[in-house]
Amino acid sequence: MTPISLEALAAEVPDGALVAMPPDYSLPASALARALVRRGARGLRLLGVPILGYAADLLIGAGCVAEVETSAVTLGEAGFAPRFTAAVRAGTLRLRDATCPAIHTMLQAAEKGVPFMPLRGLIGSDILAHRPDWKVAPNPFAPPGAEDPIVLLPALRPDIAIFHAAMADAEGNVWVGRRREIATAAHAARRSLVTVERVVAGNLLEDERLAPGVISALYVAAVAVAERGAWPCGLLDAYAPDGAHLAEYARLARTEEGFREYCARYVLAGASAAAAAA
Amino acid sequence: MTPISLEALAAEVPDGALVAMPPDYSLPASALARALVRRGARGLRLLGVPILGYAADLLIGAGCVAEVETSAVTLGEAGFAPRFTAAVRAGTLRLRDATCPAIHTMLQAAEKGVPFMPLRGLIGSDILAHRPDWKVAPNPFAPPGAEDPIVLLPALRPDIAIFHAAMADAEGNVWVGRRREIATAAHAARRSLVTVERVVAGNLLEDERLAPGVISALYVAAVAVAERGAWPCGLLDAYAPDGAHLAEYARLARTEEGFREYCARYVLAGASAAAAAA
Amino acid sequence: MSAAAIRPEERLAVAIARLVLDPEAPPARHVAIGAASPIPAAACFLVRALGHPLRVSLQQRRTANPFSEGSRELFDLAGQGRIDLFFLGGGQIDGQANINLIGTGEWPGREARFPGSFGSALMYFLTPRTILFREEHSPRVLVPRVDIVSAPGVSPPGVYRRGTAQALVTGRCVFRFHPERARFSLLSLHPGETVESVRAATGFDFDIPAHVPPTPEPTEQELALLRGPVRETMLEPYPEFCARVFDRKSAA
Amino acid sequence: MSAAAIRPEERLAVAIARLVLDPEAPPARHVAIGAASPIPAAACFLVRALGHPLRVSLQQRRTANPFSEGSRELFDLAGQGRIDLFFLGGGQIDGQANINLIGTGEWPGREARFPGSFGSALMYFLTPRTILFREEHSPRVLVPRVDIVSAPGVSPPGVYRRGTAQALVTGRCVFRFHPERARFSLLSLHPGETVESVRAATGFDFDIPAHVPPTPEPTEQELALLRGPVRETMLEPYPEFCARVFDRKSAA
Repeated sequence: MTPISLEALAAEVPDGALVAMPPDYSLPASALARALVRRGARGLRLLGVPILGYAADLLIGAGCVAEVETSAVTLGEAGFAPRFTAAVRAGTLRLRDATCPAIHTMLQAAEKGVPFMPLRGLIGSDILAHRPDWKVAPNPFAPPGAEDPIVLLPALRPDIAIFHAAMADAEGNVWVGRRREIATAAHAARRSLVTVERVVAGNLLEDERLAPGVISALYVAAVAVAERGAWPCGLLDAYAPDGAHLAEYARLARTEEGFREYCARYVLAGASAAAAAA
Repeated sequence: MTPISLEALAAEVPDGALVAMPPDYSLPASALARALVRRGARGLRLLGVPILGYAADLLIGAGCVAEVETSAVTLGEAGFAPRFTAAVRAGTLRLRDATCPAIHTMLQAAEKGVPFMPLRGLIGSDILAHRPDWKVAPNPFAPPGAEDPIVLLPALRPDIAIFHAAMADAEGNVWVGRRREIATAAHAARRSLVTVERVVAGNLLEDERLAPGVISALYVAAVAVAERGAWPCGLLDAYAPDGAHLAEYARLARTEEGFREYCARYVLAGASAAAAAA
Repeated sequence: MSAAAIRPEERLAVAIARLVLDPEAPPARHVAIGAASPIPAAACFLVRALGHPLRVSLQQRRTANPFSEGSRELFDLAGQGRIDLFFLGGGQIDGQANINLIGTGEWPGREARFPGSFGSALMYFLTPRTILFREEHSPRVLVPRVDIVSAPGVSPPGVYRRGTAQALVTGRCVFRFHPERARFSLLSLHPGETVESVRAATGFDFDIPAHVPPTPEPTEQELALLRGPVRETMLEPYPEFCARVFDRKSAA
Repeated sequence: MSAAAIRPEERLAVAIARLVLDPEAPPARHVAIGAASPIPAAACFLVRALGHPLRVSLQQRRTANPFSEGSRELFDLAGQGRIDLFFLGGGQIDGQANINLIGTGEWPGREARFPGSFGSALMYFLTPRTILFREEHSPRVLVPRVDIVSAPGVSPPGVYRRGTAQALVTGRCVFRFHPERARFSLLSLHPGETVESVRAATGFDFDIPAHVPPTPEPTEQELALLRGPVRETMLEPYPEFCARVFDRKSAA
C-alpha cells in the first residue's frame, strides 16, 4: 500500500460521512482534522470513540460538522471544548449523547456483525430517554418471574474511522498499540483512513511482539504520513501533549474571532505549506 | 506475585470446576494438564476456547473430566483425539457441542458483564437443537413486519481459565501476544491460573510495545514457571510443535492400554521429578 | 514542608481515605480513578500507604496505563464485578444522588453545557460503591433536582444495580447517602462550617443527626504519608496537582 | 519436474481455482482458508499467481498469521461481510448441501464421532460463497441425509443468510449447487469418471444435464504456476503437502 498525501487522505472523507474518531488521550487524527478544515468538509457526523476532543472542536468551529454522537467532548487539562459548547448553546449542532460503554458496545456489535448488543446501566438516565434508537427489553435469560429490563443498543457502523497510528508497514498494516478500542472502531467502520508517524519495512503482522498492537491492512483504505500528526495532543510514548498550545487553543476558541485567528495561524497556513510540498 | 510450583498450581483447580482452556495451536497448558492428571483431578468441566486438543484428550483419558463444551476436539495434523472419540462413543462424557463464534460470544458476554449476546447463523443446525440453554428470539431491531429470528447466547463465566503464556513479570502480568481470545477467556473467568516459560523483571504494562499482548495481573490468581510448558504443542514463535510426539500420543491413545502406557512414560513420571524438585 | 499548615486538599484526601476504609461498606480491593481526580487518587494512594491492600487503576494515562484492552476495559472490569469503588462528580448533584454531567437548562444543556456523561451511566450502576466528590459546595451545584440525569442515584426494584453512592464529599462537609430512603445525611463538617452554613450552601434537603461531628483532622502519620510516598506516586500522573498542593515539580 | 504427470491434487486445485474465478458468482476479494485445506489454499494462491487480486488469509497459523484479535477475528470478519469465500468439508454431505462435522449415528456421534463443527454453523450463513470440498467421493460421505446437521445447506425465508454453497468438489467430479431448489447438478467429470460411476458413488440424488463435460485439464501455464510460485508460497504453511505433492521439502 503506497501512502498518499495528507490532503489526498482528507479528500477520501466525503461530506456527510459518519466519521469515528478518537479523543485527545488516544490516537487523535489532529493533522487530518486540520486537512479536513482546509478542504472545507461539510455535514460530517462525528462519532466519539468514546469521547471527543481538540480535533472535533476544531471541525465543529470550522463549520464542518452537522452532528455529533459522543459520551463527552473535552480538552482535558485545557478545559471544556469551546466551539462544541458554543454550538450546543446556539442549537446549531445535532447532538446525540451516549455513555462510553454504549459506544464501545455499539461498535463491538458492528465488529461482530450482529444487529444489537445489550448493556447494563442506563435505565433512568436522560441519555436513554433521548435515544429513541435504543430499546429496553426484558432480559430473556432472567429467572422466571423476574423483571430485569435491560438496554439493547443497535450496531453502529461508521462510514469511516480516522486515527493517527505510530507506524504503518509496506502492506498497509498499522500499529496502534494497546488502544484496542480503535481497532474495534476500524473493524466496525466500512473504511479506515490512517495517518502515521512513519512507514517501516516488512510486515508488522509477522513480528509476534508487535502483531498484538496491529490493525490489519484488511481494514485500512488509505494511509498518509503525518509526522507529529497527533499534535497538539500526544501519541503513546512517542511524544507528550503540547499543553501550552492546547491552552492557547482553548483561550482563542472562546470566541468566533479568536477561533478564526487560530485557524488562520495554525490550520489554513498549513494549506500553502501542503500545496508547496505537493 | 511470587510464582508457585506447577503441582501447587494444579492444586488450585478444584474438582468439578468449569475450566476454560485453549487448543494446541494457541497457548495450551499441556504441562498443567499433566499435573492435573497427576493430582487425580475429578469431575472437571472443560470449555474449549474455542476448540480443544492434546491437553483435553489427556484429561479425558485419565478420567479427570465429567463434561466437555467445545466446537471441536482435534490433534490437528496428528488426527482425531482418540480418548475423546472413545468417550463419546462409550457415552461416558457429557458433551455440549458449540460452534467457535458461539463460544467467543458467550465469553465476550461474560467479559462485558451482560447476561447474553446475539449471534447470527446456527438456525437449522442440530447444535442449536441440542442446546436448551440457547434461545431464539426475533431481532428487536428488524424492520417492522420482518421475521428475522436470531440466536441469543447466555454469558458463560468459567470458574478458571488455564493457559501457557510466553512470560510473566514481577507484578503477575502475563504476555499472550496476539491470542486475544485467551485474554477474553481470562477476563470472563473468575480466576486465571497461568504457566509461563519465564519470569521477567519490571512491569510489562509499562512497555508500550509489549502491553498490547498482556493480560493484566488483575485477572491472574497464580503463576507457575513451566519451561516448554506447551510441549508437545508449540508456543507462538518460541518453539514448534513436536509432531512426532503428538503422533506417538495419537497412536498409543487409540487404546486404553496404550494410553496408560503413555501416561506412565510421559505424565506420571513427571510426579517423582516434581516431588524431587519440590 | 512537614510543619506546613494542612491544606484543604490534604483534608479532603484524608476524609475520602476514611470512607474508603469504612468497615461497614463492601470491601474495596480495586478502585478505578479518572484522569481529573487527583484528590481521590491521593486518598487511595494514602490507603495503600497506610498498609491496606488496594489496587488503584488510573484511567486515561496515555502511557503505562493498567489496561491492555483500551478504554473499554474499565467498563468491562466493572461489568465483571472487578471494580469495587469508583468516584463520580457532577456539574449538578441533587438530594437523591442523581448526577448531571451533561448540562443545565433544556436538553442537551442549552443553558450551560458540560463535557458529557463519560461512563457514569454504567459505572454508577455496576460499582458496589461510588463516592461522589465535588469541591464546590454551592446551591448552584447541589440542587433540589438535577436538570438532566446523567445517572440516577437510585433505581426502582427490578432494575439491575449493584450499588449506589456511599457518600458525597465536598469542600464543606461529608454527607452519607441512604439508598433505602434516597436521601443524604450530614456526616461531618469541615473546619469553619456549621450545620447552618452547610444548609445555606446546599440546594437540596438532607437529614441532620442530633450530633454532627467535625471531619476528623489528618493525623501526623497521614500527613507524613501524603507528603512523602503518596506525593512521589502522584508526581507522574498528576504533575500539576503536585506542583500546586505539594510544592513539588516533576524533574522531567 | 515440469514434464511430470498431472497429479490429482493439481487437477483439484485448478478445478477449484476456476470456481473461485466464476464470473457469475459474487466477487471474491478475500478468502479465508482453514489449516487442513492445502488444496483449496493452492487453488487460491493459483488465482493470485494468475494475476487476480485476491487476499488469502490462512487461519490457525501459530505465528505470522494475518489476525491480531486471536481466533475470533475470522468470525468477526465474516460478520462484517469482509470474507467473500470460504471452504467447508464434511464427514457427511447430503444432497441439500447440509454438512455434518459432528458424527454419525445418535447425537452426538455415538457411531463415529468427528472432531466437531468448528465455525461452520456461522461461516456457512455469513459467507456469500462457500465451496464444499471433500476428496473422498463415496456413498459413506455423500449421503441422502446427514445424520447430524452441523450447518444447513439452505435456510427458510426470513432466516438471515448471505450465501450458500456454490459447488461441491470431490475426487470424482464437480457439482454445482442450486439453492433455489436445494439440489446439486453435475458440472464436470474428472478423468476416468462417467455419469454412471459418479451416480454409483453418490448416496444422494442430483440433476444431470444433457451434456456433462470433463473437468478441464490444467493448462501449461497453470501447472507452471502451481509448481513454481504457488509451491513456494505453500511451503511454509503446508510443508507436508508440499513434500507429498510437489516433492519439495522446506529447508527449515
